[in-house]
Amino acid sequence: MNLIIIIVLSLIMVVMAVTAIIHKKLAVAVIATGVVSLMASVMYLLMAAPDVAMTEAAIGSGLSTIIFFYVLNKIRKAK
Amino acid sequence: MIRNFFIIAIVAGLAAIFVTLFWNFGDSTTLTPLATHYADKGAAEVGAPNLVTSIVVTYRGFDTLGEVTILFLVASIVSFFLKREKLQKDIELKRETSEIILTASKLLVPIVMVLGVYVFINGHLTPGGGFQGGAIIATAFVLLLMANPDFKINHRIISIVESVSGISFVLVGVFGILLAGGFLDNKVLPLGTFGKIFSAGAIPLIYSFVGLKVGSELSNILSNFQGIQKEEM
Amino acid sequence: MKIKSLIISIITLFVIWVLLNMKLSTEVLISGAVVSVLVGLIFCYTCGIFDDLKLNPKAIGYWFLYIFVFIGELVKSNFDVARRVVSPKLPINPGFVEVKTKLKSKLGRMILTNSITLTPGTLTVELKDDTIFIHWIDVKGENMEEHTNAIVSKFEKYLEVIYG
Amino acid sequence: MEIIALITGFSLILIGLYGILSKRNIIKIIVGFSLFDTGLHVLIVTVGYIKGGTAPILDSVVGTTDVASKIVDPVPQALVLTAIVIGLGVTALMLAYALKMYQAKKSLDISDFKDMKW
Amino acid sequence: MEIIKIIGALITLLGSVFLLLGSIGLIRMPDVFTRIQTGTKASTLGTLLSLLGIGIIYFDIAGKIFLLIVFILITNPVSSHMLARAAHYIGVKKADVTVVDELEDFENEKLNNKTKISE
Amino acid sequence: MANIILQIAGGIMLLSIVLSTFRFFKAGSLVDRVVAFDVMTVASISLIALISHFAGRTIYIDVAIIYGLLSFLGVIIIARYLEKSL
Repeated sequence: MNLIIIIVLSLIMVVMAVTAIIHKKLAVAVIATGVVSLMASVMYLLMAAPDVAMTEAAIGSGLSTIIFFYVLNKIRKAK
Repeated sequence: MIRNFFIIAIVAGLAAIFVTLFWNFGDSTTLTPLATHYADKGAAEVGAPNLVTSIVVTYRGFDTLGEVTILFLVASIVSFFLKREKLQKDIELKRETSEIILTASKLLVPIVMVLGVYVFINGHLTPGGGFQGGAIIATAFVLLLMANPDFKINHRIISIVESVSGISFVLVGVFGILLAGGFLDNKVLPLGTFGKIFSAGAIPLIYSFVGLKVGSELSNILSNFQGIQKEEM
Repeated sequence: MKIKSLIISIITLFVIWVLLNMKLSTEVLISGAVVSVLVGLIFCYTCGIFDDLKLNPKAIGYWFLYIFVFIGELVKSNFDVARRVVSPKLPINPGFVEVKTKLKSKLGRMILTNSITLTPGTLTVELKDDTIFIHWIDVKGENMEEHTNAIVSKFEKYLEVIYG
Repeated sequence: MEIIALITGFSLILIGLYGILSKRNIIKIIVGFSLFDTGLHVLIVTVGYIKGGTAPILDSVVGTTDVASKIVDPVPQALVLTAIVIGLGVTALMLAYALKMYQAKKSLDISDFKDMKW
Repeated sequence: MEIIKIIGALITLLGSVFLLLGSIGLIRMPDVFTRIQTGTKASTLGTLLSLLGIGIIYFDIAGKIFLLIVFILITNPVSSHMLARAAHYIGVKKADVTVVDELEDFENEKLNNKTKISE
Repeated sequence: MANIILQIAGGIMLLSIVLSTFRFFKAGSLVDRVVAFDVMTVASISLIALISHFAGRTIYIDVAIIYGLLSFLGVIIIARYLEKSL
């Protein structure tokens, strides 16, 4: 079961990472990075590292996203 | 053209290194000697059930100190860069906040705070610790900012909390030199019963200081990024 | 009124702390008391969120009734939406409708709108004073009174007793 | 299971590196850096994994005797724990630089900043 | 003892079926608002049921599971409300089958009033 | 017996995560992607609970609590960004 979960998670992570690099819209790239962070957190839990999973959950969900979106908002306003 | 070629060459070179690393990768079935020592003696020496916590706080306490220092430097450089030069009066009409998120933030901010405190006080029993707790406390400020975009985080209080917790963290470390084995030794306080909240010596105290410091530094970074939204570009 | 709201929030935070720790030893209780009083004083001194909560026996009885009604509605409407999703013709008839509420307290309104949002088929889009705009997946009825009767009234009659 | 996590970490690092080198938008470069960071963390955690091991927290499941044969390596986890927080700090610093650069030249294209190029 | 475990597992299975229905609705529905309806709501009930099943199997963590359920019940509707509000404000395209939009009339009226005052 | 049923449930949860990934790529607007992100988050909370059962460590539920309380913030931030009032 763990094997199936980890295969699906890593497929989604790689596809989302490629999307984050090649997509033209910056907001989509940031959301895709958020999905990579989410899946990485579940993956750390499978690798028996709950401390790391908790850190990634607390930082990847709120703080990282809001800093990126503050910058995007500022750039959009100046245009 | 030549640029693309170089990029592909660099990425392919790194991929080749990775492939050789990958072929030599064997499944590890036993711990390294260092980790074996931590696993067997850690519970008796430090008294914390969470071995990751005992490594972060005691065995590698200097790493933690250095990291907190790096975070402090990052916070100061960000606030130096994003210093507000000219205050622009806010003329554009923002959309007023929904009443639901206002009420929900009033309800949720104390709960998130209690969760953060739980995470860093119970850092030696359950997964979690000062860094996670600090990140959760900063997230409570994100919630306040979402409910009221013009909310001002009080810089005085933040800097007082930050410096007091930083000084106390170093002081506990120095007490470790005077009273116990070395810098940041947790045996300045009695070890207590294994598995209780007030046990493992000074670990809950140290992690509380680390959590408050990390939380105030991250909130400081956030408030700088928020403050520049008003300024004219 | 400020004192009542503060005391209720401190008790709530204390209960949350005990539930998180999952044990009832003395040190958990002591640390919980300290933490909940501190956090409550700093962050909930002026918020006044529990001001309108009524604490008489009738209101507490209605709390339990409300929870049962809510769970029943949740399950019923979930099966309804599940039927719509799997049926091949996709029988939907969506629209934005306007309804009125009689509730005055803020927490009561938030619980009402959350209940409306959580029962699938209806989704709160905007809340202005006593007017709620709802996206409804299957619009029935013609005017505002019929919409209000169909969506709001089943929750409102319980919340009115609890929050006044 | 470790092998798949290892491949994921490697491919995230390669994708992030490709993004850093090939993209011209500064925000895209920072996104690539963030992906690189995540891949590196996955890699380090995977190196510390022991087959059939459980989390290094001693409670009623693990017990306090003969711990070393049951748990995974706690040292890489402790290192990654601090690295994630530092990663957020570095990202915030880079974004602050990016804002200042945008303020100076009104452009996010990296090839517009040639003043110090030799 | 085994019976309780099987009951919990069945409840979890029911929850996962609701999650699946939610994501099928996410794919099949025609516009953003109906997707928010079927997607986030059905998946909320699905998560609640799966957590309930796990809480029945491991009774010693029932307190934490209860807290988690309460948190999800508070936070999830707030986020879908904010998303729907933003989507309506920026004028996301609505499905052709939408029968009535009283909110749009309301917003237009408010906009007219505002311009009148400013003139 | 109970274990087999839970494994089937885990498979169905993974399927729903994969389906919402499809919606992420075949999206008409940014809001569609955010809805898909929301469904993925909610599904992974229950996946975390299942993983804690398979690993036999109930202590992993703490991670699920952090997720359940904090993950909605990402959606709210994007919503505020969309309505231009960040």
